[in-house]
Amino acid sequence: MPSSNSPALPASPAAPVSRSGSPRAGRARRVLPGFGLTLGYTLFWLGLIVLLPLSALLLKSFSLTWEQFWTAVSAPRVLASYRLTFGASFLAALVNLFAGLLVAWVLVRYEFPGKRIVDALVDLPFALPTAVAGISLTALLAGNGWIGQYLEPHGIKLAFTPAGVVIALIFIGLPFVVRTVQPVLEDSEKELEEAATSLGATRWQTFWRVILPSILPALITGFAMAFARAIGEYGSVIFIAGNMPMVSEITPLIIIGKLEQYDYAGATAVAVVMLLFSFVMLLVINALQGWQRRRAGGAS
Amino acid sequence: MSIEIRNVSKRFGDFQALGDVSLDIASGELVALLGPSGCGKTTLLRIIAGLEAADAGSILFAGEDTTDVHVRERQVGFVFQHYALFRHMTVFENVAFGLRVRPRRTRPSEAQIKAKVHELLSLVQLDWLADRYPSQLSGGQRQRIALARALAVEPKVLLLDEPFGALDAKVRKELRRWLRRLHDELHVTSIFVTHDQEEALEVADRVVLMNKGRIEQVGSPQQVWDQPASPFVYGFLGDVNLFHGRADDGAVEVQGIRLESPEHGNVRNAQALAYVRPHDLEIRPWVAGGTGIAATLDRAIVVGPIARLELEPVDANPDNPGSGTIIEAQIPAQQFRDLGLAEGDKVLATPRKARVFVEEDWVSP
Amino acid sequence: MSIEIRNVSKRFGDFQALGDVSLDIASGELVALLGPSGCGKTTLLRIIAGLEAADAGSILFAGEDTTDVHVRERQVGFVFQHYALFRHMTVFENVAFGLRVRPRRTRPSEAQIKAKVHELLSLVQLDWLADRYPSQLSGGQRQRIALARALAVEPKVLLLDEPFGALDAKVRKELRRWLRRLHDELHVTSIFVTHDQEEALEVADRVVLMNKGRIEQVGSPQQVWDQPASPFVYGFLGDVNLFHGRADDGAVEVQGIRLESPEHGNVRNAQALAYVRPHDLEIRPWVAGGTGIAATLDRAIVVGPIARLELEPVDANPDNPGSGTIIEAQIPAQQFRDLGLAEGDKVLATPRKARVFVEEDWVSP
Amino acid sequence: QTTLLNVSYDVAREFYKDYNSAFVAHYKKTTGKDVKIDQSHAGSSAQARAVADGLDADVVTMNTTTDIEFLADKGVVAKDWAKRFPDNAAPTTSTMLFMVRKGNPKGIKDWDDLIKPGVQVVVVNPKTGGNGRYAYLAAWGYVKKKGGTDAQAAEFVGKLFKNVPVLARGGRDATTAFLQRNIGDALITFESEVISIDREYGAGKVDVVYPSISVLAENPVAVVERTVAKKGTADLAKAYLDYLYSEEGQEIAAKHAMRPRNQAVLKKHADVFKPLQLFTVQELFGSLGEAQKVHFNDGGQFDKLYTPGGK
Amino acid sequence: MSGGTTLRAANRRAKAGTTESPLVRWLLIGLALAFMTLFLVLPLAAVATEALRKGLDAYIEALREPDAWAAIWLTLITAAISVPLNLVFGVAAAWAIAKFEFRGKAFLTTLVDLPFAVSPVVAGLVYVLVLGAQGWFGPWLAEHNIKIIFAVPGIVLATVFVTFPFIARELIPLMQAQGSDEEQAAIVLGATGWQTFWRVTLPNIKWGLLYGVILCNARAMGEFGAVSVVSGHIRGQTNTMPLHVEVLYNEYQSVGAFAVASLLALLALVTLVIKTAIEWRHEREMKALAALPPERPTPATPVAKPAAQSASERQAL
Ligand SMILES: Nc1ncnc2c1ncn2[C@@H]1O[C@H](COP(=O)(O)OP(=O)(O)OP(=O)(O)O)[C@@H](O)[C@H]1O
Ligand SMILES: Nc1ncnc2c1ncn2[C@@H]1O[C@H](COP(=O)(O)OP(=O)(O)OP(=O)(O)O)[C@@H](O)[C@H]1O
Ligand SMILES: [Mg+2]
Ligand SMILES: [Mg+2]
Ligand SMILES: O=S(=O)([O-])[O-]
Repeated sequence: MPSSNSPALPASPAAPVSRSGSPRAGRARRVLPGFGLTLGYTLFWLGLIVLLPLSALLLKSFSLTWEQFWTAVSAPRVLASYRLTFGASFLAALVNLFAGLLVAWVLVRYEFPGKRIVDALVDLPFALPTAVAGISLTALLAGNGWIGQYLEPHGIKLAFTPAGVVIALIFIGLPFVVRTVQPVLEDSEKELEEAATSLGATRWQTFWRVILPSILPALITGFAMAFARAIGEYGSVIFIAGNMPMVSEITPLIIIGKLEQYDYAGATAVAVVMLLFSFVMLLVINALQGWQRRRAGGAS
Repeated sequence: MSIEIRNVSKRFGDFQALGDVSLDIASGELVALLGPSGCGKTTLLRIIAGLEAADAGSILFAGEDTTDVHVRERQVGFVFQHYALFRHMTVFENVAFGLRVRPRRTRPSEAQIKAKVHELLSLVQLDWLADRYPSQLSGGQRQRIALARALAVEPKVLLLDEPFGALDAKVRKELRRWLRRLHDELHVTSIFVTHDQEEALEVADRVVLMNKGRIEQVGSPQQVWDQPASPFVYGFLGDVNLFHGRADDGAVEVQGIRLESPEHGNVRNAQALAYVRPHDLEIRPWVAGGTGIAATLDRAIVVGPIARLELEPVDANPDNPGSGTIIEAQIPAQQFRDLGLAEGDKVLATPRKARVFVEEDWVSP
Repeated sequence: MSIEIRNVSKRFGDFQALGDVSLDIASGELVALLGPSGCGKTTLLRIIAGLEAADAGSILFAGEDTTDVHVRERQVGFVFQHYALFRHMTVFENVAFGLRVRPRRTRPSEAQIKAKVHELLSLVQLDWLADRYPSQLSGGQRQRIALARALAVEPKVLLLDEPFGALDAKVRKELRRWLRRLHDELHVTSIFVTHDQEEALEVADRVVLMNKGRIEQVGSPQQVWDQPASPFVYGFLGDVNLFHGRADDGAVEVQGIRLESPEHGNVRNAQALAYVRPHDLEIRPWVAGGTGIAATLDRAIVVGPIARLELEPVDANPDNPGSGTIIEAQIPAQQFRDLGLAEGDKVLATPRKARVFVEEDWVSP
Repeated sequence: QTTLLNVSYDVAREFYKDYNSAFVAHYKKTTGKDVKIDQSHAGSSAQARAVADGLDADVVTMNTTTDIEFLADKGVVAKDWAKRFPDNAAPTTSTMLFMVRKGNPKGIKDWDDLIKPGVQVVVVNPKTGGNGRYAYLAAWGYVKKKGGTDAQAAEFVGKLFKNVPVLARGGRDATTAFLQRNIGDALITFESEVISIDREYGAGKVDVVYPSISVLAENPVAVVERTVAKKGTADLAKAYLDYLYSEEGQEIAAKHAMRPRNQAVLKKHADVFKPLQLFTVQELFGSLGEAQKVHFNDGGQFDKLYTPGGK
Repeated sequence: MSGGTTLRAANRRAKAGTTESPLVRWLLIGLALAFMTLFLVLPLAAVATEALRKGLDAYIEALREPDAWAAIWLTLITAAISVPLNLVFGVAAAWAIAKFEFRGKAFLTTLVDLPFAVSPVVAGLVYVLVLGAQGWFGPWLAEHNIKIIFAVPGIVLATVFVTFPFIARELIPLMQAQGSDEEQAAIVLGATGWQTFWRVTLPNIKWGLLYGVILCNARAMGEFGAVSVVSGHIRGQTNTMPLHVEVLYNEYQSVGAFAVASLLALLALVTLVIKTAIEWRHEREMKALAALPPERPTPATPVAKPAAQSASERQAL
């Protein structure tokens, strides 16, 4: 009665095609069209706009000997600038992590007057020219500025200190965190929170143990984006930084400084270090997320 | 713990989701809330749990008003329709959650938690899955983990919202039996929501039939099956054939067939609806002039002990709006074979028993 | 149009989703693919449609190899499990889609499209919903629109992936009958996937039972029910009790009861599994020394014409692994009442009929 | 109609706006030809880099000679560009002055006052702006001119920069910090910025202090041979730059607070261009390029001010 | 009925189940608003004050300068070219990444993100390195008299680079979440690839797409660093608005600078308002859909006349 269990030889000469693992091998084809076209175009455009120019950067820095390269990227001032740039970027991204979560939370969960305006304002840092942002922030925070005048008497100096750098970077990075967390928070299942509550969890426990883990990937992404963007930021920072070597000089300023002395290779060398760092970080974050998605993934 | 639901109402905007619902549930009972989609089952369950607030009315646990008791402190176990398992926690962590979030004073030690969780996992027969993540489980397994998690806090009341809704027919059948058994073991007062009448009838001690935000009937499975309080209940509890007729003097005439209906003894010449369950139809080969509804055998499904027949009334009468649609009948497979009927044959169907509702009955609910 | 499936295999990575599947489907047939979750039903259906490519083997439509025919040109109607209706189009636009995307040469005029769509919407009895969006429809309505959309292109083959999977028990029952009726009207070769045996048995002309990427049995509903080819089929098609025993000389001994099993006439003293359907168990009140399996009546569910009984074998025999678990029996409700049994009473259960598989049978699948 | 692109430094936009219209009229009168002048303004060395990288400038008019040296190295302008026009090919000059708060509360008179403890000085970052480089060199030169050694100069400059709270990116930023943000007691900047500052913040908001000694900062110009060869605008370019030396050109420059080379014009504006002792870069540092290498390049004298252990 | 007091109490109670107490709620809102005010509103206000420092007349005068107009025009042109370019790329990349499985996908996604992490100054510089007179293709381009760097194409390129990931980033998660069921359905129904894209995919992603476009546009108009390097700063020709702001600022014309900056902020706000309006409409649409009864209306078929208690009464369908 079983119709297909016969050990007869297969009618078509087929089988070993996909033994190698890839189910796409051989005659298999994709149902949705345009894979070749879109992937091809993506790679082409990516290569043209991003990879080709960036490889020029790499090659330019290779015009240095290894020793020159090392000197260029590890001079004490450059090292100090890394510390400031990465440190301030990290701090700013960290602040954005909390502030962004707070803003996203408030925007998603609560109703209050002016909510839409606040929502719209979140994207402002994307739109305002960075230099303008830098000038305005400096104007606000300087000793005689709207905010600075109240802080200065208490010995709190923000403008022209590393703290100013952090503030400018917070401004730049905020939308990244808010805009990645917001949709995830919107999608998060109310039932999970209800389940936690009915199991006796307090609101804080629910947030900490249930909500936070579920938005963690988005938070990390937002953090990474804000961080990556902050590392490269120049326009808004230099106005507020004070730019004191070893203290408040950011790495992009080092690059500009090298360019001012027509040291293209040295400038690209430092740029390459920054780029590599950012790239590795993005890669790690993406991999981390992929892993998280696979683990927690699937329909629940 | 007993539960009393007193005159609970709930609106969502303009929509009356629950209208003055009252219900008593005895300690240790297993009650099914049964009704069509959107009738307010989930809403009622959530109000009992404290996840939603009633607009009016109150919920009493063991005689005490719970209005001011936070969900957290109500000690209800709630099992959500889509499980709502914590995705980023292992099965073990999921079940342990309710214990871990206790205030330090009352929190069991790690060893106790471990023992308790494993005990619960054994109870739901999934001890070997402790280290998996929810995404690595099948639907039925997830369901049982959700239950174990709810039980971990030793709830006084267990509330289950369509616990088997998202499962395969086969798994669903297994789990419902398993739930019954579990309840018999633990005897915790339980309410479960379903829209599957078979499930409700099979599992529950009592069935609460809801429709449009109101309770239509409350009773044991047998009671609601045998004495449905309204046409809605009759129709909802199983397949049914509907015949239009006239009630007069304790009997109803449907297509020339007289059915006794003593409870309508004082009704005179009123429109009536006669509900006949498929297995209450008697089927005989057609004979000219025989009593019964003449029909053609459209399709016969004979697998297992029961033959399900679909009959098409021969002489669809335009004055009788009930006619013209298919009549369904169920007879023992053996009997069907004995009758020697083939598809296309003409038969006579006679209701053996009917539940009759006259005009005034329809108005009530 | 007839369909031939020839030695189709499919792997996903290391996982063999389909292993050398062959199947012939006659023109105009309605075939059900039945099997547990993950057995490869969807995969097979998608390969037939051309949505997935087989690793080996071929699909023939009306005798012609379709390997090089693009999905677009196969003229299959595919109804997706979750409908996959176009969210941003009205019901009308959804159904008209297949006509509108035709090349200008063969595209019908607007008037023709309109007429055709309305004809189809009438066919699925949802003409009045033409202007709604899918999100405004109930599950059952969506399902029927998905079907109308698939039918609009006048497919030669209709493929339905768990068409009723996501629906309420009640709606599902309505729709399956309706599908059968529709098929009888249109007579387009149809394959539908399900994991609900009741659905498969009720609707299909033939049932294909799949397990772990292979076909276990093909036959009419009655055939597969009455002569299951393997323990898997037996178990999958309905509730079943399993008894362990010894087969010898054309008979099997199970707990002291001798069951005839002529097909195993040449088997000598082999381990055997006896499958007994609940309605094939005879139940009598317990008498000392009576033949039959002594058991306690654990629970009786008596709603409707059938009484479902759960029995616990009294003398669970550790040497007999089949014992110790619950035995399920179904007897007519009338008979149950006549027996006057109450829960807790002791009874004797005797298999009236059994399907026996001896050791060697188990190995094959 | 011929167009000519003048690639210039940041704060010269207003000056060249006026000069261009004068030149266009002059050119029309003398040759009868219409000409259109395009201007490009940004940081001086950024502009030089742009020209080297292909910006089609016909002429470059910078505020630091190193920028044109760089172009000469790249072969974009003639190697002997400095000889092609009078006065080292710098038709105008400027020098470094101090600006102090109104009434000069800290009593700042000369360089020595800037290194006193408690005095804060706003300077442009020599790494990123010519303004800052000249300020640095002026201070260094002040010590040398007074007979000091290099070591003494280094110490002096070190002290000066210890008093610097903010290294501005460019002249404008320094001014903003000093005037708008109220930072520091003195600002070292180009004489040519004074007039812009008066215009933006109103005259008399700050006092100008002329130190005893300062540096002569040349504003060199050159024809970009690469472009003019291609465009055939060599004559026009030369005419354009020549006209800078004309009386009219010098007059316009003076109006924009750039010191004219023409002594007559300079005298005429003696109230603006107070005479003070000026030294040239060549005199003390060889050339600006040399100074750049020794002082400002990575690891140079300036870096040592800020790196621990460096001196 | 148990009356008003229990009712209010009950409301309070149950709400507390899945939200915070009003105190915490308002505290959080207050914190968020304070943060937003400090970091976003005040800078915006500072821009406005600076722009109007010398009165409205000076403000208007500053905007009437021909250079300002040229800058505005160039900015709009740049955005008008670079946004569509990134639109096409974003859609293509999202299609490939979201609808198909292939090896190296995570890596590709990272590469798409990369421009976020490149310092804008470096972004400009790399184009100079490739296309500048001393770069790889510089001599060839000069020979053929093709101007890219220090001309509008260069500005567009730099802008494209800087805004590269915006649209793709917006679309990829959206399209991943939507899956490809509808596309498969369209193909089975005989639609070609293009038809599937235009009629099925595009309408489904249009909101996300629009949002991406708006963000991309905002950033394209506001970009300073990268454009600065490749622009050449030719007055009236290659100065975009942000560059013009810089020039004016350095010229000690802060009113002019902030006037143009305020215009940029205004442009940004306008796009944000458009975005908000669009979102609001979308939301309303969604709400309208959700508000409709999910199940069939009661008079489904005119079978059972007065007895229409429930659908189930209609005798076996
Ligand atoms: N938060 C809400 N806002 C508005 N209406 C709601 C809300 N919750 C439920 N409703 C409405 O109240 C009615 C009852 O909903 P409820 O979820 O209790 O139904 P149900 O009986 O559980 O149905 P189902 O079987 O479909 O789950 C529905 O019509 C639903 O649309
Ligand atoms: N694209 C895929 N990649 C990897 N594995 C797959 C893929 N599609 C299906 N499978 C696997 O192939 C097996 C058969 O899948 P299929 O969807 O055909 O099952 P099914 O019989 O339709 O099950 P269900 O009833 O759950 O829908 C499953 O184990 C599934 O995990
Ligand atoms: Mg519900
Ligand atoms: Mg499937
Ligand atoms: O893409 S939508 O879900 O907004 O249609």
